Amino acid sequence: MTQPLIQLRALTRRFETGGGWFTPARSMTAVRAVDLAIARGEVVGVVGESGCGKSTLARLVLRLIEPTSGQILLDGTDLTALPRAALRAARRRMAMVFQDPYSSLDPRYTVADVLAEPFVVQRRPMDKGAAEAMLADVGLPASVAASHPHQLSGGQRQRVGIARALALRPDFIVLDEPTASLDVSIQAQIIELLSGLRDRLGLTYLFISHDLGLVRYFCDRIVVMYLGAVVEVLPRPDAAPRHPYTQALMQSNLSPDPSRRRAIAPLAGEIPSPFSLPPGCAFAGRCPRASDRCRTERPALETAEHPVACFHPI
Amino acid sequence: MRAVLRAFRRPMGAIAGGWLLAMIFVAVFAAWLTPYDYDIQALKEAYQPPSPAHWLGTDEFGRDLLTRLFHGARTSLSVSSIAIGISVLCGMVLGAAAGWFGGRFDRAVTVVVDLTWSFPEILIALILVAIIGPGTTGTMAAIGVAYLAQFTRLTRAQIMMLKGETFIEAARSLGAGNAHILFRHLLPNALAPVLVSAMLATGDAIILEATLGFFGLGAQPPTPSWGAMMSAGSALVFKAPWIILFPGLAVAITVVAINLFGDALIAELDIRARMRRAA
Amino acid sequence: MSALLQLSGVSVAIGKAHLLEGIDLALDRGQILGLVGESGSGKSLTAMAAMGLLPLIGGRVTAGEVRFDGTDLSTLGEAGRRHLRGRRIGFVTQNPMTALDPVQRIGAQIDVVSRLHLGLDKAAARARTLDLMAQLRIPEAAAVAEAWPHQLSGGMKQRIVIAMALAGDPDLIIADEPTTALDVTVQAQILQILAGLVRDRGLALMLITHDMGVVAQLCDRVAVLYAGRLAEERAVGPIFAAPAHPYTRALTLCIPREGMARGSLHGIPGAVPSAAAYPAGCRFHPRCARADATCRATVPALSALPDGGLVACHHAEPGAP
Amino acid sequence: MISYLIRRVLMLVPVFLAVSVIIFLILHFIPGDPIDNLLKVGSSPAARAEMEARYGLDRPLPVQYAIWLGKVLTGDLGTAIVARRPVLDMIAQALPHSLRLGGLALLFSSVMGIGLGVVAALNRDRWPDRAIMGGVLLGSTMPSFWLGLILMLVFSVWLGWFPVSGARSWTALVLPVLTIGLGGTALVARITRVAMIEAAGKDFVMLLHAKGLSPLRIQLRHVLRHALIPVVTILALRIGWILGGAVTVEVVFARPGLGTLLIKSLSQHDYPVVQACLLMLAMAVMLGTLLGDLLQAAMDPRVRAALA
Repeated sequence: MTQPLIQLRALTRRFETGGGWFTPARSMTAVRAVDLAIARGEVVGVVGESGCGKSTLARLVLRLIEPTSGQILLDGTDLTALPRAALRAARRRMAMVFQDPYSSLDPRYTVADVLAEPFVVQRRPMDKGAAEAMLADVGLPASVAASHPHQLSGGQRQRVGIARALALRPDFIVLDEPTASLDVSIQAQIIELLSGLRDRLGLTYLFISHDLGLVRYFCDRIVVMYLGAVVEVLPRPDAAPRHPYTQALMQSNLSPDPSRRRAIAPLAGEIPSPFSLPPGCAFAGRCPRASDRCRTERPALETAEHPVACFHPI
Repeated sequence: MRAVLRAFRRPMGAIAGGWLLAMIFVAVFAAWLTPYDYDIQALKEAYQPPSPAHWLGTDEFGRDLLTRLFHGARTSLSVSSIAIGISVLCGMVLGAAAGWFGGRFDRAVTVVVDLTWSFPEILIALILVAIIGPGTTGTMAAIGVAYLAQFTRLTRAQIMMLKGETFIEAARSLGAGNAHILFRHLLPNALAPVLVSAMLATGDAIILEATLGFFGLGAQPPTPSWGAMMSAGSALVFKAPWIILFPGLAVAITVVAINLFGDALIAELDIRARMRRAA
Repeated sequence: MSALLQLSGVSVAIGKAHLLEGIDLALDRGQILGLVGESGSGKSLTAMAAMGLLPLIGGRVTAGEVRFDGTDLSTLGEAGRRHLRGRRIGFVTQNPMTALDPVQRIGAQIDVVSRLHLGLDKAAARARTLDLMAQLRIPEAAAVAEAWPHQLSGGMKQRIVIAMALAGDPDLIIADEPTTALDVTVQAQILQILAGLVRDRGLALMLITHDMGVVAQLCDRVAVLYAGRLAEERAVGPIFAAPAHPYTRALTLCIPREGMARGSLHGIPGAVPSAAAYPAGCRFHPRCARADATCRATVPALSALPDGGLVACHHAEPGAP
Repeated sequence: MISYLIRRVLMLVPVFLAVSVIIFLILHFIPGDPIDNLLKVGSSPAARAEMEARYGLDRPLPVQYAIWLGKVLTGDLGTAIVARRPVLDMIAQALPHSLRLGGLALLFSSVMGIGLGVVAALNRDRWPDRAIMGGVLLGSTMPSFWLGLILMLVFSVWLGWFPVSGARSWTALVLPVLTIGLGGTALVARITRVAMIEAAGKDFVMLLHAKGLSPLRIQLRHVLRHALIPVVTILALRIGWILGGAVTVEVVFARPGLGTLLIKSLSQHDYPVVQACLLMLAMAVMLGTLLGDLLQAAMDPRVRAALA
């Protein structure tokens, strides 16, 4: 097997809060020992609900947040060991598109300033007409270059964000819920755009989302997270779920087809606080299949064609 | 800058801005606007109420009050704006450093700043003038230090708020270093609210200067300042109320104008929410 | 016989902005009406109009009438409309995290509705509150009633909001994006509760949502709004099977379905116009593949479809499946 | 909650120490030596040294501080150098006057400020709002000593309603309270108005309307209750700021309070008295912040939860 473009090894991030005069010290593991390899040209989806650690994972992969332990390998080079200058150089090969197209652009910058920033930061010459070409790549007219973000619609802003991410022709892009704050008609535009760019530029994506339907449409492989840990990796988007949580997610995803109505059979309970996790499987409290073992022992993600972290997989 | 011009297009902004421009004009050209000198005594003319010859009357030495008011504008406005200017500069550096570096330095700055902030500016200024000695320089320094806490707080709050914005994270993801983020993103965005609040504080500083002058700690005779004029007038308030009345009105109207113009600027710059959150 | 809630040709303006135009809707007991549209389509404004709450946001009805149980809301005074709200119309907001008064205990926030509208005394109101909470499967209701809002999870808060909406024993519930702020597994719980209310109590439910999956699974009728106008209003089966309005059709093509191949998703070009820049003629024409000169010049009127639905398009599909 | 109270009070200790160091040091930087005032011109260096030793001014600074602090903590504020009286007596004499004036001014500012702020918020952008906010702005832009003198001129001299100055009767308090209170009223009214408007825009208020509650009940029982949290917090934090106005006003109205004492001893370079006055003001500020934190916890269950 060829070397993966991105490889995460036991990537972990803990957060400590409080510990001051008035707040008790608490800690949580936002991302727990995640192993993941992403091949060149692959689109890997990460799906989960709030508090599952998907956004922290997205930032860890780009070392926007420092990992507590573990490694991030880009083409075999460990990013966690790189000094600042080398990390800056490595950033040319990676980029990120953010969820909120409103706050991800500096309100004082024009679109032209936004597009020039990657070149300024990386001290690279910017060709004349590069901005126009970048805008054309994301389907925007050259005339928006002089606009400020507040003059653009949400969809246009997100296109500017994508153009900025593409500026230095990276290999790998982390997409952190790039359509979550957009209307569905715009969401479809952006997904189409990302899809086309991937085919044309041979990009590799890590696609973070809470929308399982969208992830199954867009991604080659799907990582399911619950409370900081990977519970299942679906090898194909249409693979049948093996983890009870994945199954519950799929059943909660309502099909936009009235001829295929199902009784809504929700999962009981809510996501527990990540600050006080039970010792065993984090999902045990809500799981219809849980046994005593699940409540005392934490299941590991097995290494298989279709990995799942569960003592009683489906 | 364009926002300043736009603020003039609002009715309140135009009236307030007009008054401020007029005050600056009389401060600059004080010497040529009236036929009198601010410091030549004419005891025969003393204690004259307002009249066609002396629009605002004369003081106990027979000096024309309008002339002194114009010259006083020069002292009062320059002392307060220079003091606030220095204060803003220092406060921005201190606040930006605290907000940027965080950690122990930030905590130390915050404790000191919060402590001084809860003391009235007049008290801080009084003590400082006592240390430095009275006069315009002492007043400037005292006012500057008295307002340092406010600008440090505000700048720090702005930086902290902006640090959490996604566009900062976006710049980092491109490989931007600290200098780029601080000077190209954080400070430019923090500037507008800090400058507007500096303008508003200049109004408070005019009052503070007047109060120090009232205690005889401001500009020393014969230099006229609004505060010194009121100080002299306070002893004569029952005999010649006009001596103290007009400088007080000048202070009040100027400060109202500064506030109204500041409001217009805040509206134009659309930073009301940000200024409130940081307060 | 007229419907429980009937909007006929309702137009709404806030200041000089005309945000809703000629909305026709009807909703009966035991029915779920889905109100669908993108942001800025006027969904929430329609709900505010139905509750007589427009003055709160500085809005007013400029044409048409809103009838609840046969009564024109504009003939009721402010006090009369207030008696409708809480007593006969319950409301469920979008974000349960901010919907409750943070400095008042949970129970008191529910009690006040039955005390005010049903004239119950303190003890009776609390008994009713606890009963409602139990019906909504809130565990340890008595303890939760004494809790503060910040102590509850999002899903639990939304149940409290629903209990508040039910406390006056209403005929109609208006739910404005009741699950948008919740996680998907919790979303399913809340939808199950709302659907149960209609089934078991015969309530009418106006469900405002942008989620076509929710609409398809829950609603009986669907009204699609675009830029302040009604595009199409029909029963849920035909509107998905054979949408008559090009916008409805485009909307259904925006959502990935089970087994859809990559590349078969189609966005709608352009963006929803802002109220300040509504185009002349049909407001959808700049984004519509079928638009012609008529669409650019003439506002399409609502016309009846053979199956009893309404559509506003010069080039409507016949709509027969 | 009890443990929070204990921790919160304990936290005042380092703050008090920091403040005491600052107050102690500041006074040593003030030029002008009180000993000079006491010695006859041409006194011998020996006489001077003896005098310095008597007031402990010949010891190293940290030692002077430690001795001073130790005495302060046992209630011994020393002897005034110029007035030659125990400082404690002078403070005890002045304090009640200042407390009465400050307390009434605070009460006046809170009641007037909250009342005006509520009326302004309920009539947002209509004429009562504009009139109130305009008046409040004008009131806050007049130097307090000037306002005091003008009020004195009009009400005491021309109309003869109140005594010109002094502290012999309660009526003598009216004008000083009014003078200080106007500035405080402006501050409180502005915060109240903004807090009310902000609270009225919250989601839960919309839901209260949807429950069919009457608008007045919503405004007074929910919106105002919510808005009072920041108002009370800021008010408590700014107690020192409002009282600071008292310093000038006391001088103007010749009231024998702490402010007058402070200004007088400052001009006479009477260290021990100035130190004591500043300590009193610092204590007021510290108690204010303590009160603010406690009130906030009492009014907002979320704050209590974060502290538990």
